[in-house]
Amino acid sequence: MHDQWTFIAFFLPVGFLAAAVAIIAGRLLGPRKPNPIKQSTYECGIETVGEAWVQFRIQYYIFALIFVIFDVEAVFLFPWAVAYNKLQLYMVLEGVLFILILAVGLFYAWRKGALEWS
Amino acid sequence: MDFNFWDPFTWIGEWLLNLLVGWGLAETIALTLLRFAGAVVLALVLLLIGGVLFTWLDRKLSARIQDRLGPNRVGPFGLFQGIADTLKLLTKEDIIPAGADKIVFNLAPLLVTMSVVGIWAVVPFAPTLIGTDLNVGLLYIISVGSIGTLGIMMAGWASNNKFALLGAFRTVAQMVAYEVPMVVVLLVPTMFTGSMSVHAIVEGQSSLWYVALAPVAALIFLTTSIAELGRAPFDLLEAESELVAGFNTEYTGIKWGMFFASEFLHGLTISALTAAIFLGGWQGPGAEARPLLGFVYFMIKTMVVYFGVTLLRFSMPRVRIDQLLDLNWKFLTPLALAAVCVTAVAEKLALATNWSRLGVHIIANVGLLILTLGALWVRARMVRRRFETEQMRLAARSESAAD
Amino acid sequence: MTIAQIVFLVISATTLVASILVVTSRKMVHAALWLVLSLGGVAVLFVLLQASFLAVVQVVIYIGAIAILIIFAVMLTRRMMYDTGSPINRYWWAGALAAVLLFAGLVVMLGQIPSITTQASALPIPEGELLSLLGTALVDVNGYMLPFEVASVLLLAALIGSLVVARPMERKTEEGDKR
Amino acid sequence: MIPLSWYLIVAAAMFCIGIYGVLARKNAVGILMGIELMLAAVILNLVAFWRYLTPARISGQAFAVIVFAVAASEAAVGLALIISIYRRRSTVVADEIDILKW
Repeated sequence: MHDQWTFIAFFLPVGFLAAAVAIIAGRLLGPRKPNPIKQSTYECGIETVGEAWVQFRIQYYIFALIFVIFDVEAVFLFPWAVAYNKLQLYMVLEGVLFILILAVGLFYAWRKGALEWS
Repeated sequence: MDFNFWDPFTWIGEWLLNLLVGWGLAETIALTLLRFAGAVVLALVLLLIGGVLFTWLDRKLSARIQDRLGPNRVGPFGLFQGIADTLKLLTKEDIIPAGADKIVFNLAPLLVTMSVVGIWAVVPFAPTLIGTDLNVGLLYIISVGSIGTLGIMMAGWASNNKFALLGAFRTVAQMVAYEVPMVVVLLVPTMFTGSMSVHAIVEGQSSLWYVALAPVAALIFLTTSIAELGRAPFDLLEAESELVAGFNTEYTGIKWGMFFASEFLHGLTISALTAAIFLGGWQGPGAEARPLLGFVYFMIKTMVVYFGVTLLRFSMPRVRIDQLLDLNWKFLTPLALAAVCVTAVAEKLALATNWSRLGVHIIANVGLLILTLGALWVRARMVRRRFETEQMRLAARSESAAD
Repeated sequence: MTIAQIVFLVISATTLVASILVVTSRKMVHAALWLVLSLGGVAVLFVLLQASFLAVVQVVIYIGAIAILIIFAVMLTRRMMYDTGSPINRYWWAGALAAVLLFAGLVVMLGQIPSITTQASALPIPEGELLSLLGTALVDVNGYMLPFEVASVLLLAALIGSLVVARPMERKTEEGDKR
Repeated sequence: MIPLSWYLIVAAAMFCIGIYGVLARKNAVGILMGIELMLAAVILNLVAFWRYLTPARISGQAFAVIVFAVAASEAAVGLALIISIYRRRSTVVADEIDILKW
């Protein structure tokens, strides 16, 4: 088991560091002549009005919310799917029931218009 | 071990291991070193392919589809265009906008690159060539992908730019939304194989590819992957007419190149994953005994999927964000949930009744499709009727107002 | 010291430092990012404990989902971002005291458990089987069938509850939809 | 190798840091982050006990999975409450949310 993860313990940092090396190389190779206009925030040529960190619509949060719930649901179901071949019929139906209960939530969100973008 | 032309991977591994042990290293240390070397080689090859070769291939393909020539100046067929571009990006000035959060700003492209490269650790290239056979492979793919989502969020936030932040919000909303049907649909191959290991999933397809058993699931997986990737028709984050450039507006030089290269590599990644999970990976006639042949099969399948995705990309108009989210929440997610339920029942039915497994699944999938189309038809009629009554009411009101 | 011990110490030190930064950072987005690092460290500890399923679940749920949710919430409640005042309230010393006392008490109590110095024995079941055992246990009548189904009801309740709470008051759009 | 006590101490320390966050933070989202830390520490404890004391039984992992569901639900509902309060009162400072004190 640990053998399986040693590769990943090497692989992820290597992917990270390779990118970091490229960025450092870019830093060294590229010119550096900063000036205020160059460093100003890009706004299609129009002067920035107010801070960049404006408030956002609630809809983003709602989607993230539904996502979290369904993500957890899927994670619950993965062990069930792995054990699928060893399960009796009623156990499989329990997993289906689990999905159906969550589907009620999706249906509710749909009916309440929480899935609309506008 | 003798050199076996059909299995060079095992041979090279054994040879290197023997060499290291011959130098007096303990076997475990030698193995660890080999793993490290393998990780470095795989990561570098991927970054090179993603950054250099695939940018060229993609531009060439797109040019052909659009009846252009594409890059043809640097090297034969413009093959070295990617290298030239990389050099150009490396020598560009690295601008960090004023007011940006420097550390987070620099960290974001690294995380995005890492997340795309990291997926390849569990992709089986050939029966004897795989980074690591993780027994939670599918969830590992999802989890590494979610680090990329975080990286995009960080990029948008750290730029201190409205466009970047708005782009990041949109991208993240899109990515997390499409992750739901994707994760759900991955339950189907897990059920068939009884394991989450990608290697085991490929081995489980020796007689039948899962695309035959679960065509609906395969289609959903491919669609959601393209959406996660943010390619056309789901390329809202690069919607030039609406957003400046999305979350990477403020990035310049090689840091922007990182996002670019990881997007190309991600395109290859989803093709490889689709090929491995649903199209049998390296499976093919004679592949069990000849790993090199398996590697070739895997590459062919990956390229076929990649070509299909590219063709789709250049022949579809961009969807609107509300259509994009509707497609996900009101179509793909319910369909994915239904597909899992139907498959779970159908597989047990096939086992219990001794009917043909393929037949049961095909019938189940076709039934599901017919039901879906029926539901779509009913809904379309409903929407249309509502629209018509609305129109009629409006017309009546304007008439009475005219009176 | 074995390699496993060194890895453990490095990871747990990172985790704890990141946790401290979570509760002390002034900017909430930074706190959220430190939370990601801290929870990622816990995921690595799960790998060391040979619970790779829980490790990936930790990353998927905590980093991929909850952290994103928290960042979205921070962005939505943005006015705090300019708050350059102290991130801690008047009674922070009481909190610190409670935390230190609790930690001391826990350590003393832990010292009295006889099995505290147990070394891990080899896993009796291979890890792949472990997962399918877990899957069976979750839907078994004699296992965790009830908690499993209750969890789905809990998730449903959380979904409906938070939708009701978070949605804006005006409901013009759905009125049109329902007609 | 690593004895059980190391894991327990790390989990206890994380739990206490979480408690400090809950008690001392002004920002309600910060308080929630403290709670997440505490829950993560609990899961770590469960998994460590499972690995060291009852590796042959699956209960520890099953508990941990269920705590994950609880953590996600708690975050979803808690953040929804905070956002809802923020829209009415324009504040996320927990001390200023005192509408129940009338």
